[in-house]
Amino acid sequence: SAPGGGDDEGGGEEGPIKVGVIVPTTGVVAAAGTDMLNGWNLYWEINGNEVAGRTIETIHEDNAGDPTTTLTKARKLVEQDGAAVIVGTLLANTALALAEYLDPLDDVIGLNPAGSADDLSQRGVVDNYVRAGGWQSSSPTHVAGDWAYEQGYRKVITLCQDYAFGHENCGGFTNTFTDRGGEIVQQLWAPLGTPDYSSYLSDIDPASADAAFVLTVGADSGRFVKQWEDFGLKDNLPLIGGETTLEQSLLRAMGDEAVGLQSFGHYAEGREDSATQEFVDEYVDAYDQLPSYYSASTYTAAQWFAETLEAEDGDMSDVPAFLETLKGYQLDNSPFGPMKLDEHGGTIATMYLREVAKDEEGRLYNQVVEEYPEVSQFWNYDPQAFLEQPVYTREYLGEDWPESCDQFASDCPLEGE
Amino acid sequence: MNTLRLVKWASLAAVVGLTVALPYLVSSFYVNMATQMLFFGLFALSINLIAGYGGMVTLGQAGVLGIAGYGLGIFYTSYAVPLGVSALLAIISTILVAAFFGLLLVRASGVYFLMITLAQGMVVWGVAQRLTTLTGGDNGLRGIARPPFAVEYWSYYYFSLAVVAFCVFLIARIVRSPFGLSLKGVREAETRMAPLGYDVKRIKLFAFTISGTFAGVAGLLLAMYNNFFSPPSVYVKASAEGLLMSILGGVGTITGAFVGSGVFVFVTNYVSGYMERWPTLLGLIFVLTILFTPDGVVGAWQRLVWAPLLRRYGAADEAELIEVGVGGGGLLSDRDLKGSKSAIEAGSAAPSEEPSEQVEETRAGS
Amino acid sequence: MDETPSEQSGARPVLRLTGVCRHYGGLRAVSDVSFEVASGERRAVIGPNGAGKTTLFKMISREEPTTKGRVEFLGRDITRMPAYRVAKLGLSRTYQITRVFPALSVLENVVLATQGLRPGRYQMFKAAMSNKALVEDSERAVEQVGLQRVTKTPAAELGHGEQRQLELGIALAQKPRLLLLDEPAAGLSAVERGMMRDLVKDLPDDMTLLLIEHDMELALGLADYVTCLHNGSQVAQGNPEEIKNNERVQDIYLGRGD
Amino acid sequence: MLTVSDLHSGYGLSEVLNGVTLEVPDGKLVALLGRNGMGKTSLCRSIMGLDPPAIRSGTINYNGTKVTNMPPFKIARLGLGYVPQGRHIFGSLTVVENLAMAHRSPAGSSQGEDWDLERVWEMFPRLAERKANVGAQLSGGEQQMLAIGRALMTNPGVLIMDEPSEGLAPVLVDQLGERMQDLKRSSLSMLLVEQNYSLALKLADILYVMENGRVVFAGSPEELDTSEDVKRRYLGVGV
Amino acid sequence: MSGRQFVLLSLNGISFGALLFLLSSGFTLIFGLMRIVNLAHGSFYLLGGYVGLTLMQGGQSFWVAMIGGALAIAILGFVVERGLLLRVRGRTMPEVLLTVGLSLIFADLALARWGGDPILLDRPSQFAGTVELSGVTYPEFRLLVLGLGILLAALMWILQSRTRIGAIIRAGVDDREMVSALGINVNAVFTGVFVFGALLAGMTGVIGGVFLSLYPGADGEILNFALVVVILGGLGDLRGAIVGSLLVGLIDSFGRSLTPSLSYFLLFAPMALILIFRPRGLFGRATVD
Ligand SMILES: Nc1ncnc2c1ncn2[C@@H]1O[C@H](COP(=O)(O)OP(=O)(O)OP(=O)(O)O)[C@@H](O)[C@H]1O
Ligand SMILES: Nc1ncnc2c1ncn2[C@@H]1O[C@H](COP(=O)(O)OP(=O)(O)OP(=O)(O)O)[C@@H](O)[C@H]1O
Ligand SMILES: [Mg+2]
Ligand SMILES: [Mg+2]
Repeated sequence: SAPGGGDDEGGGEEGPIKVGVIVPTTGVVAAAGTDMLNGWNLYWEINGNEVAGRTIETIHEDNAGDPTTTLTKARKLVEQDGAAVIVGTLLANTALALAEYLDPLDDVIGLNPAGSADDLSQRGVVDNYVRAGGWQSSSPTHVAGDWAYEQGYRKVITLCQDYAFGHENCGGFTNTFTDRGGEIVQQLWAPLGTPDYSSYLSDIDPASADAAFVLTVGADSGRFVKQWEDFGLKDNLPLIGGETTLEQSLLRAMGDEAVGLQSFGHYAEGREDSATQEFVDEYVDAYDQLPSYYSASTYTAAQWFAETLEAEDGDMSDVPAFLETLKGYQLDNSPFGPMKLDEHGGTIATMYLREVAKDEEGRLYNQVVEEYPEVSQFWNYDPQAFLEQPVYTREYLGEDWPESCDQFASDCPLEGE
Repeated sequence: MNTLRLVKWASLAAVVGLTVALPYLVSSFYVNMATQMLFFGLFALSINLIAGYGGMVTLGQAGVLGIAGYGLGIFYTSYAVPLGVSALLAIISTILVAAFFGLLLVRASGVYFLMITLAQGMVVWGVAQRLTTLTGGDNGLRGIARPPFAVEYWSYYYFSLAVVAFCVFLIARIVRSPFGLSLKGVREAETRMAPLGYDVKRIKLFAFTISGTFAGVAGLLLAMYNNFFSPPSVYVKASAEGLLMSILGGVGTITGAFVGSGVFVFVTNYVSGYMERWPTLLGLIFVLTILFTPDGVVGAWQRLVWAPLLRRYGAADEAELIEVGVGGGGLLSDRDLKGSKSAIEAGSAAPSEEPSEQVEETRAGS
Repeated sequence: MDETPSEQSGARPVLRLTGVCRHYGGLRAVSDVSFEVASGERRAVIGPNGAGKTTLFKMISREEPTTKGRVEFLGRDITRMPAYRVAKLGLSRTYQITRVFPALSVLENVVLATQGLRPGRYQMFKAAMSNKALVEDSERAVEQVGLQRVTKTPAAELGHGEQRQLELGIALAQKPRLLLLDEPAAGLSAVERGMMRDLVKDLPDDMTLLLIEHDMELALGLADYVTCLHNGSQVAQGNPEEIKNNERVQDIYLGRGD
Repeated sequence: MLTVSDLHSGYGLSEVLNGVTLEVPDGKLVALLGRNGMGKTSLCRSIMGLDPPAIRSGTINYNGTKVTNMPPFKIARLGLGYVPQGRHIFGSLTVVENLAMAHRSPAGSSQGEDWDLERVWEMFPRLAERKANVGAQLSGGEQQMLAIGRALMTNPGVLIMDEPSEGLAPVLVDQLGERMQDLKRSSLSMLLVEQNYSLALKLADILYVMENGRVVFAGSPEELDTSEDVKRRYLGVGV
Repeated sequence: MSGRQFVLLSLNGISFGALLFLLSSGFTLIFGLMRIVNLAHGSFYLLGGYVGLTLMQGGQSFWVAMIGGALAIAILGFVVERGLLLRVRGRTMPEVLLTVGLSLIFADLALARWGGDPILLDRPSQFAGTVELSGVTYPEFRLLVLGLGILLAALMWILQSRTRIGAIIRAGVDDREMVSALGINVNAVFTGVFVFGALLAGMTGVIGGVFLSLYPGADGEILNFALVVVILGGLGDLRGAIVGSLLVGLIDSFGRSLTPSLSYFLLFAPMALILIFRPRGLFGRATVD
């Protein structure tokens, strides 16, 4: 007989619901992880932690940004604390590790607010790990590629961070931009933690291209943006940023060098809609800084979960049913704007063209220049055809794909050429 | 004296009993912690083997562990080789890579050894990050299975226990063997060994390869435990943590490695849930160990608890052996890595004849 | 007078040096030394400080490369052989500056020496100390140098004189064909010196001995034949009497005092 | 004047000096004899404040200052020079650096002239030839010369020498003896540990013999040379 | 490669090298002379930068911040040396491992105090602009770093050749006990060197905060560079630190540009090669260790 002690059940029909939140609050990505934790807590502070008669008990665990630790912590939350819901995590690799753990469990629900790895809603869907307030890396950049062509850019240089997230971002941009007939004239890859971008920047000749698409993350972003100005490129070459190059948690540390730069993302703290602004105001009140998309993501995940639970009358005992409701839920007023999932579990949401501006208090923020509502993770490709392609990697950026118009669901740009 | 023996055997029996019965006593969470303690302990022990016994401190052992972890993942998930065969191939790859690394290390010692191993670890990490098609890059490799008979947490615990126990048995024999003694000889006076008939390079190569093999076994267990393997597991930090574990418990002892891994697993798995500043705690434990019990938890136990007991019950000889620290390795004890402190006491400028020879040899060799 | 005993007897020499040189940059530490040592011979190498005696030993034991010339041991050219293989042919040495294994016990020190020449030295699965023959041989060597009272003491805790004895024990445990002793009596008191002399005297007849020693009473008392080095070159050789009376040797080495 | 009274020191649990009392009067050369392992080096180290051995009880005085349990560098600055057994020269420093780093101007108004490189070269011409070599490359005897030269460079008031003749060629031992006579004339006090009985007898004003951590004989050279019993029992000379 | 690009890459390599020199000169002092592999040197750098940040947030100028960062870390270095390292002095491995433990603690405490956001410090206003150098736009601040590097090299050169300190420290590594028996307070000398190295690290932290930004993990990244510099150049050798820094700076700069896909190995492959063929680095001397 199988040995073992008992779990105490944290889901079910009644009693408190235990929710484990795994985000990094130590280690290299601690800042963004803290934003996530804050966002999550903020929701419950505002709305109270009782939903449909059930108390939500949050247990936070730190994974230090490490995949193996993520597994350890997930085990602890589920097996030791009896968590019925796991929320997290931040980095794509930790999210993938978590997905691996959750996959065989049939009584635990995972909410994925930030792990943006494309495949989590494409080729490697894990049923009980649901994007809630989350996104796909390539969704904003699909828009960006298309937009760049619209702007009249024909030759673009890409500079992306050399790891999966960077590959997916660059892939999204490259795929749609080249579909329209644009040409990537130079591809640069910078490893995570590049101390000095000057080598890459000195490789860029402003005369050879119409614009540059850049995706950096974390501390690299600050260095990049500074040096972009230092080496005289800011005024000579239009920059198309990816979401994380100019997102709020990094803007806090940037100066005038960032003002006026444009980027694409699924979140803009400057969005004027009341849902966003209320969230921003509350957040500023509570934490004295503008919220980043990390904060918004867990806030939204909380909202998503709470509203589903409400709809289910607080009953979580039938996990498949609960999951169905969860996935079918539509948020009309999240800080991101309207948000819902497609049949694969991919987020359908508004993408923004954003521009960094300075508010009266001297804080930098992203204001909205342009909105692209209801962007699917498949852009306007045919989902089936899209899924037959491999995920974007350094080797496959979708440059030569698709070849024909039957691989589009709508608006085939190939016809125009 | 007899009562003491009895106590010793009784406590040993109790430990063995507890170890075997564990899954029937505590919940899966603790059993999983014990499983981690087992393979991290094996990893620490593999470092102990070269650092504690051989005096060659490595900061790249996680890289070697990673060869096995990635090997298993690649063969099993990308090439669909059966699990057992994949594991075997992974271990063979580890042995080959460890031997290759060892070849680059045979002429180095001390700080230089540390540096080269550090570089080797970084190269493995770089490859893991960069060769995305093979290793999955930053995302790592998913879908690594456990053996079909050890899928459950408890059966995997027993599986790990069996594997680790077997490895410990081997290591215990190795350190007492003639080879083990030669290894200590290299630690104590490397240049004295060749004139006694030992091929020092061979000893170092063997030691590094053997230790790498055990690290590889730990790597397999780690990969199967998590069903997953990714670059952080091979990063320098992981190597440093392994070193930390072996020191925490006591360098040059076998139990020490497991005590060390136990403390480590406890802090990272359990304490970290209750204490936000747990990395500080880990660092503090580490610093305090080095300052106050240089021979680790096990050493301190022996000195502070066991030896007085022995003395009290009339086994003064044995007590003195412990107090004096015979054979206790002593990487961290009063002696320096190269034994220069003792050389001072012994009234000898022992190392002073060496360097010119080494330089000469290097020139002749290159 | 230039003929060494082995040349006289015509037997195959245990050790033959032909034009051996060792240069450090401009310094000729050893230059053009040639001699033969016959089996069972006890030869002293003397000379002022820095004459090149220790360097010569290092070349014979292959711890130091030979700049020029040829070293033959038991009829084999060992000029380029690695040190550990030379050791296995039957060559052991002691060091002027003590080099023992500090953290290991006296017995372990000697066991390390004993097992170094046996085939099982890299063997991994039997306990080293459970090999009866090996341990007994080692214990005998420990007794031979008078350290039986401290077999379990770590070498680091021995006094200077005891360490010198251990140094010798390590070499003797290997039962070498050729034993190189580099100032074995340095730092020994008169009593221990006497013991050392007796010990060396009692070494088996077929063990060939090369000895560096500044204690002339001891060196000349033990040796059959003496080679004197100065600034790296051989300046004199002969039997002890001849050397004692050699003016050059008196001049550069012995001094007029005694 | 250096005085040691009722000194007990030991390593770990064992005691190796069991109440040593000894005196080095100004300008005298005191020789300390004894078989191996009797505690001579331990005594020197205790005087220099080097640990181990740890001093358990007793006092050491130099010119009226109690130096027991002072850190070694302070003791040395008071004017105690030390030639350790086993040379302990600095292997990675050149001969010149070894000497230069040790140089210190004499403590207080000193006797004799200041020691400098020239004087050391004069004393050991062989060292002058090896000036630029690092210590590790020297021969055993050369290292010994360097150790002596280095101690002299500190311009000590009392020089403690632990078997300085070890490894020196006979001719050099003679010369060293002569130099020590010179030093004595310049009124430097010396504590000389020796295995070379005749050298000690020739140089010393006062002799001590140690056995198992105790002084078993103290007296003049004549007294020692005539005490056959002491010589035989504790030194093994003349057997 | 165009001429413009070549000039840029060279300038970048050299100025980055200068920054590395500022850091590794202290590291090589501690590592090379005292044989302490101070793996907390990166933490000193990062903490120095953070102290500078706090000062600058308090309205102080860059220069005050730089001096403040340097002094704060000097004090920290003093505490670490006297309080901790002194207890394990002369035992190579405990020394190394102690600094590993400290780096864990420092990193975590820095995170607790300064948070995890990457922060780029402001440049000193006097050097905030750019200059035109043979047709290339180049930030003045980088040239300032280059100047500081040269200044420090000169200073250390004088220090090393005009004083006995260098010899005393090397002697202390060979045989510490003997040095003290010669009347030299070896502990004080060692503490002095350690504190000086820490001071340089703290100062470089503030400069690096402008150059590279401060964030959790910066300690480890910069330490890797310093390690490579010192190993390439040879332990404890000033020339080694200079040449090593320049070499690493240039390899990094040109390497990233020419063979971006190898950038993970850029640092470590040459280091491994050098160690295999010249185990003591380019300028490493045959020392006793
Ligand atoms: N590695 C080296 N580099 C330069 N010179 C060296 C080296 N090794 C030895 N020497 C020099 O070579 C000479 C011979 O040294 P060796 O040790 O052979 O002398 P020795 O005859 O044994 O003297 P001693 O009786 O003092 O031990 C010495 O002058 C020594 O300084
Ligand atoms: N570091 C140590 N730890 C423990 N015991 C020691 C240590 N050093 C010396 N001893 C012991 O102390 C005793 C005295 O040693 P010491 O070196 O003082 O003798 P010595 O008279 O100088 O002998 P020698 O003539 O051989 O130099 C010896 O029995 C020795 O075993
Ligand atoms: Mg010699
Ligand atoms: Mg002595």
